[in-house]
Amino acid sequence: MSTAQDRKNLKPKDYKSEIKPIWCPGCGHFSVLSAITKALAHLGLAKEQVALISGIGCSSRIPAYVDTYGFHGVHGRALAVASGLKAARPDLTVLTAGGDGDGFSIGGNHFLHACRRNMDLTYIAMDNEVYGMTKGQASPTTAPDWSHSKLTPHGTGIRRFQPAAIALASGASFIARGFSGDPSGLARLVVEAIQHPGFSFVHVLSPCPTFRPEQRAWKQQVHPCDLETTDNPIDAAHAIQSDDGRSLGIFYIESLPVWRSEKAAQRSLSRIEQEFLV
Amino acid sequence: MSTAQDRKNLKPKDYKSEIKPIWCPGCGHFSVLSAITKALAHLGLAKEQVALISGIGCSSRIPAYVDTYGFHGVHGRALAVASGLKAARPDLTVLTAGGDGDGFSIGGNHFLHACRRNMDLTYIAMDNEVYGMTKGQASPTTAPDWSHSKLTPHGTGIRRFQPAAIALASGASFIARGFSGDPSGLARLVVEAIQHPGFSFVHVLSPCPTFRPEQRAWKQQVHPCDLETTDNPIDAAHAIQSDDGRSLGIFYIESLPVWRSEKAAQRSLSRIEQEFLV
Amino acid sequence: MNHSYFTPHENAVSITITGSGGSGAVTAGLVLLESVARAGLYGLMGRSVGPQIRGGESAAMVRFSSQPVDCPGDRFDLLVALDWRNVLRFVDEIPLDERSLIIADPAAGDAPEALTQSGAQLLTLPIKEIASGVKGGRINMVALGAVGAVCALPPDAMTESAAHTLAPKGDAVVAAATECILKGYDSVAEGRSFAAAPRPERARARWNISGNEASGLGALRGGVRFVAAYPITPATEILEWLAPRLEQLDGTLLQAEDELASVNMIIGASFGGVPALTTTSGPGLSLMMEGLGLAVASEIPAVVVNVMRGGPSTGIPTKSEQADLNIAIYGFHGDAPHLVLAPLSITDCIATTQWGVGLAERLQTVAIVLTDQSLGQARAVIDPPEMPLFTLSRQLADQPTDPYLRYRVTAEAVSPVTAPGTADGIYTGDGLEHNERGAPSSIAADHLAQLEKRQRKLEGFDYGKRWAEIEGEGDICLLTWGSSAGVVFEAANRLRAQGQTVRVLAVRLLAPLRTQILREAIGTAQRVLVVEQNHQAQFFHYLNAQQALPPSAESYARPGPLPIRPGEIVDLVQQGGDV
Amino acid sequence: MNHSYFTPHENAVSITITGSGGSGAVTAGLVLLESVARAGLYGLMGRSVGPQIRGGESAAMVRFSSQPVDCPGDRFDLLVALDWRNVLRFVDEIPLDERSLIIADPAAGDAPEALTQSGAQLLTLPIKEIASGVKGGRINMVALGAVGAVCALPPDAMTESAAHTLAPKGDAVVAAATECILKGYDSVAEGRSFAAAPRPERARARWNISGNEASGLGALRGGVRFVAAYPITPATEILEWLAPRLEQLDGTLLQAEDELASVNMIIGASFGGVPALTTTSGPGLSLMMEGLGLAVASEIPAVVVNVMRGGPSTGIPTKSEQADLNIAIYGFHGDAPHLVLAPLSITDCIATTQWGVGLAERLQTVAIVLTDQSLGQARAVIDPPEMPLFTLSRQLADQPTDPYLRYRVTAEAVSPVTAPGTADGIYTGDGLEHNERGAPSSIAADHLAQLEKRQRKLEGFDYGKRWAEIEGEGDICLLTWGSSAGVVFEAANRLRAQGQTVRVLAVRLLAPLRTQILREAIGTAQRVLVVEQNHQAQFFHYLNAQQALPPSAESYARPGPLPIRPGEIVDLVQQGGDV
Ligand SMILES: Cc1ncc(C[n+]2csc(CCOP(=O)(O)OP(=O)(O)O)c2C)c(N)n1
Ligand SMILES: Cc1ncc(C[n+]2csc(CCOP(=O)(O)OP(=O)(O)O)c2C)c(N)n1
Ligand code: SF4
Ligand code: SF4
Ligand SMILES: [Mg+2]
Ligand SMILES: [Mg+2]
Repeated sequence: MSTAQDRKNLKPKDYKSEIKPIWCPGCGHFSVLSAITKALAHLGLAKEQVALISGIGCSSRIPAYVDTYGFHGVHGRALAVASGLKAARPDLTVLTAGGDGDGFSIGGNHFLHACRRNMDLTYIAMDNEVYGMTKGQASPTTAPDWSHSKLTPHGTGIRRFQPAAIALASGASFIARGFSGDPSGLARLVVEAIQHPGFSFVHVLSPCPTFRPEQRAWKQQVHPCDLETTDNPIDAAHAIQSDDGRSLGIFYIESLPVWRSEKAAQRSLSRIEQEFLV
Repeated sequence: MSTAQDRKNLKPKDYKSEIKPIWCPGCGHFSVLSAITKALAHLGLAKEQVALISGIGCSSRIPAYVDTYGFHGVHGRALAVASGLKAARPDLTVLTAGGDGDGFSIGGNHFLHACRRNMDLTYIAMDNEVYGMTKGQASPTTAPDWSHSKLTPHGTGIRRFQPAAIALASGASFIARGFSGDPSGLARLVVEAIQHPGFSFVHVLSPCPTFRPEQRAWKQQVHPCDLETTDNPIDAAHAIQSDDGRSLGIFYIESLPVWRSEKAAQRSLSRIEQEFLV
Repeated sequence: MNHSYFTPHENAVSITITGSGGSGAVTAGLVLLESVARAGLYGLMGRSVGPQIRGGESAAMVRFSSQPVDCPGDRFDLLVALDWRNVLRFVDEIPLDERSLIIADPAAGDAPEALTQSGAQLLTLPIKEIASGVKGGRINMVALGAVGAVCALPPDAMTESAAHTLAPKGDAVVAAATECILKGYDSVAEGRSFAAAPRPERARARWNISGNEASGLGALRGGVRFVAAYPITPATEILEWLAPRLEQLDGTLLQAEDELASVNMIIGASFGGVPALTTTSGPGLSLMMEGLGLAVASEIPAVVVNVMRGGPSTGIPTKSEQADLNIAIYGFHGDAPHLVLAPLSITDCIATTQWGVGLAERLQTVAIVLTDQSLGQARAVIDPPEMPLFTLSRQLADQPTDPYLRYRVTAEAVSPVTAPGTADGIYTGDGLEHNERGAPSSIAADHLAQLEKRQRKLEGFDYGKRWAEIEGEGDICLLTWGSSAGVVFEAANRLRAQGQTVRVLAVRLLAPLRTQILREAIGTAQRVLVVEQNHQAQFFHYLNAQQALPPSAESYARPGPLPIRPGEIVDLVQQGGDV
Repeated sequence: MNHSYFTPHENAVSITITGSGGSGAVTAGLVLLESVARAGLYGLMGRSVGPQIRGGESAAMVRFSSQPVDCPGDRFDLLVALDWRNVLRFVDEIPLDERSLIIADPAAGDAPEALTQSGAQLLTLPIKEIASGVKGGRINMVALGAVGAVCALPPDAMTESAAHTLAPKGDAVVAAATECILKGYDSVAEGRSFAAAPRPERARARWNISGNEASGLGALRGGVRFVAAYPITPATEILEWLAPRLEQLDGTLLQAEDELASVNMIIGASFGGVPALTTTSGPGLSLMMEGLGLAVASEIPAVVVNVMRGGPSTGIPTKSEQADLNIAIYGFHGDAPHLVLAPLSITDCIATTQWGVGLAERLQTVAIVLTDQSLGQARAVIDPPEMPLFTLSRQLADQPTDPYLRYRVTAEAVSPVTAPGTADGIYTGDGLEHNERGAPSSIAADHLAQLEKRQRKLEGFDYGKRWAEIEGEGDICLLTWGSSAGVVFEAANRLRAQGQTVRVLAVRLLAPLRTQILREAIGTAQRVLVVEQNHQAQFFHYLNAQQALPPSAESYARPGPLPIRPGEIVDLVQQGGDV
């Protein structure tokens, strides 16, 4: 077990594993990886006390690249795995990461309910508005007129999924947006998210240069959000609804009861078994 | 095929089937059934041009009781079945109905995406804040301190799922709330919902006297909503967020592009096959 | 393991109490079952309900004996009708004959012909009148007293049981019930009691437990301390029993948003080192298969208790069937070896669930435990079960080797595993194919090594004798699994009483099948008959798939919702080779 | 059906072109395949890629012949390395020997020992230098010219194919490619071409089609006009091909939020009377099973094309395996009879998918069509397939009888069905068990009647001869299914050439299995060998479950990711009875 002193000396790179990412050159996910390792180093967390959970997608490959406990599950279920882990092992720092397809398409239901449940989890959604791993289909956050997928040659024609708005409506208690092009800023958000007691949602704009080369322009488009962080859901709704989706910062922090496993007066199993006696 | 004249003469009871509901005496779902048949009679819809789709739950038994085409699918997937049907058969009036467990717990993801997709469907969620059919567990809309289920003996401790707020954040274009205790008012909402082009969501408070006898008090608690129907999502968010969950009426109607299947210049299959020729 | 668990029931009595909503038939049944226990006897109670959620008709079916009861009988000795409304719904389920007795109140109208044409005798009693003579009196308790008299059960046992069962309703209710029961006893004329009823014995400690409670208890005994699940009939009672008790054991139960969540939540908890379980029934199991495949591939222990109901699809949710064997064994994509177990009785739900948890933990894999509605929602009076001796658990590596190879191919094919918190045991669990270290790999050699390891750890394990219950020797071999075991054991005993030699082989560990030992156990039996409650003969075909059966083996598969009765099997065997 | 579809390939040539990201190995392979077609030959092209999404190394593998090619060869005649980076990743997949030729540019460094130790000869060419001599020249096109020369393919065929393939990139690219190809031809000295290469023939019309495109085409031919699906490797190309074409046929493709949605969407569309299909691979199929059970129980036609990949769980997504047979056949809860089919080749993806759709429609049930990555993502040059004669469709009742009994038990066990819009055909489809009218029922007789009907409609149907492809007669019977058929047919032909008598039985209709005819087709073969590409011998066990095999039958099951090669089977058979 590493001592607090050892951990103070851990650098971001010490939280990287030896496995080389399969990501394309220039992929935004590299910087999310850096931001996470920076945040872990900043917090000086013991590696073995951290678990990073994901689903399936380019983004979801991230656990193998971080030198903490990790779990690379199936598509869309990362938050469910993370919730079970946190419920059973409240002593751990549990992070969840994955893509917009994983989190908002197939995983949408768990996102809703994880927001409501308000466990002390951090969820980092690496949004590139596309399915990278399956080679470029529209995701829920893709603009309705993006027509570069053969599956939706005229665009989806469907309103974009608004991650922050849904998180707010579902009851998330910490909502922020970061940009992988600014790994230090993102690392700061991740630090705050981890420190927040309850469910913290960090929406990360993380470009996919392979299937969305135009996302290179995000660098120019992002800007700090106008409003101060609020704990008023109506103000937050206002800020998020009128937002262009490219503003960065923490939109909302509310202090809400954190989910915890209920404990009753302890009894032994053999005491419990007495109940069956006639 | 019934003529328009025949249909004018159809009474609500003509839209009821001969199958006797299995519902408990006093169940709110009886009145939802009446409201639906009233609405169909009011609109004079040909029975064979209507399809009512559901999942599993006490509420979801409703298709068998309505004398239109019906489909009683599996738990949580009613909106998916309805979306496939409407996409393939745009000529039909497609209604979807089911409970709060069916729609917001297991079916939450389809709710999100059906709202976004904005097909011309009507979704009637019969909310009794409990799982009736499985004998009384908490649903997503159950208050966090309701402790009458053995599965959550201290209450869920979890924020309630806010159907109207989620519908709005997901992009639904018609959002209303009705009460089964007022079947005529509810019928009027259902008529408007069916007439609305696009996805219309009718959240119905429909008491379960068996597992939530205290819901008999809903009769006294419901009230018309304060604000006029708006097409401004920010105003609607405000109204819905500050709402006590017992206000009735139409919160939001927006005119948005309705999903439709894209059609291209038609080609015969043998023309298409020529593409493979070297 | 040749204990006398399954025994003949010449001296058993079967009673059903029926009534429409609110008549209290089920309450009467529960009191009756408990009084059987207090009288020093054993019993089994099932129930049948109409499609309504509440207020519909219901029937309680109790069978008792001086020896353990593990299945329904062929017929009913006694039908007590609290009223006749909708009783026809149960006609199929309540076989009567000329030796049967019907107790009813003429005030409730005439007995329907569908029942009287059985030739059953009618005993009319003024039940309603008696009840109305007692302040707060209820007909179900009067009827119960009459049952006690006919069955020669001690009145004390019955009034004490009523007092215990009705205590939450207050003293007045208990007092009224007591008076009604005693008046019910008095209403039956001397000499009307069954001559052959099992005689009450000196009371000994007994348990009164349902199959679903028993599965819950097995989970706790196996070490489960995390449960996530989504309600579904007929599995929900496992959760209802577990939720408050897990809290008392520092554990957690979480109601998930759906089955996709619940199965992945238990994987998360189990990855965290905490033995974890979920419960469901057919439709939910279908939704869990992807998650279970992940647990198999990433070698994270995970247990599902699947309480089977009528299928396919939503099917018949409140009735029993053994038709989820196929999905439990074969329902994974890819090659995914895992464990499938099935308890053979209510009592056995305890040990088999516990065993399932222990094996899953020890072998780092998935265990699917198949019980069904007929076990889960029935209650039995049993001997207090011993705590079994086996203790199987995950062998956590506290000090992993350096480098730590999470997926190492070891001699016994179980890889070293750590839990988060272990400093030198960091790894990433993965459902992608991987090398020994856990890094994703699509190399043929890695794939083969991991496939073989996952298979070999299951095939090579020593499961001992618990894999099946084997009784008797003989020319006739009756093979069965799960809840059908009770009825087969009883049929075998009856056949033996008729001079036949019969061996019964009731399989508990369905996968991996102990094929070689099974073949040996069948030996050279002249006639092999495979009994199960489904339409497609799933177990029969599975045994053939494993080449476990002789070519002449016959199948007796019949779907629910009606239970298979011992007489069906006896008749089949007696008919000779033409089933 | 004894057409000469599967033929010997003594005169086939196997070539692989490998290179790291951006080197254009796959483009070169595509042009090579097309030139084979233009030269009047047949060919097959597979590809292998590294784990990277883009920019990783890749290998194109082309085999061509004067007769149709349905499987890879045992070895490669020619390896063209555009560079040596990461080529080691493919070593397992590219067996070379002393008769093989390696073409490489010394400027790219030395050939790795892992390749040269095969004894292959090396032909060095200044590929890079030649390419840099052409404006916009690329090494892959120079290398391609060299391949053309070695294989004696007509230069015209190759330049025309390059022009066609590269046309979207503009004239300059085409011109540069043409020049490079011709210079590549010139770079190979006279006399270095393969003596045994199949000789170009007079050009005839050929199709160039991938297995995934072929499945898409089969769906359209079968009448599918609604598709909902969720992307997954290696099935997505079916959707990519279908999406624009469905629009042209007044149909619809909808990208769903997940597989739970997609399967239920097709049920909705099909309930609406529109033939509907979804596509997926293992993990998605797992998620669809509950929905498919609903389609079985409510008798709504529904078709899934499942393109198998390495399993279990996420497994090896980009590689082939035949390990989803179990889930396809048995993966339902409850007794849920349905259809499972498997195309035997790329060409056969057309007809078998069409047949699956037709059968599902005609029999109101679910059809699961099992293709795999080795078919789906490979391309073949084939003869233009004829439009098959069978036309199967849903028999919609326009004028249902009064009363309309949607679930009536009829003589042929197919119930009358209507679609919304039919005035007298109103009904509620239901996954709850129901009576003939469709009202929910838990009565034993209704359950049995509907279970038997759903089984009988499948068992009793006349599937004709299409259930399997049977070739030859003899003492040795090779049994196989799906994509393994190609390799088994080729192995059989080689064995015959060596004087053995061999029968091949390649099963297309896996469920319901035509057990009786299958047994007859096996006849009295001395040796029966079951070949498939998975670890648990799923087909072998399934055949045993159905008691279709003699006790002496042997299993040859081997998992992916490497393809089974014809020589493996030949060796097995020659080894004698000890596999
Ligand atoms: C059940 C299931 N369905 C589909 C897939 C195929 N699949 C793999 S990753 C992916 C989407 C990835 O997109 P996203 O989550 O946005 O991650 P990105 O690759 O863009 O980082 C899909 C559809 C799968 N693995 N499992
Ligand atoms: C996959 C699956 N999981 C669970 C169930 C069990 N189940 C049936 S209905 C129901 C909940 C019903 O609640 P709701 O939708 O609110 O309807 P209500 O009965 O209250 O009207 C559940 C959990 C099921 N049928 N299928
Ligand atoms: S495809 Fe896109 S998301 Fe995936 S690794 Fe490449 S750049 Fe990143
Ligand atoms: S349980 Fe509740 S919801 Fe279900 S029928 Fe009864 S009253 Fe209605
Ligand atoms: Mg993405
Ligand atoms: Mg409800």
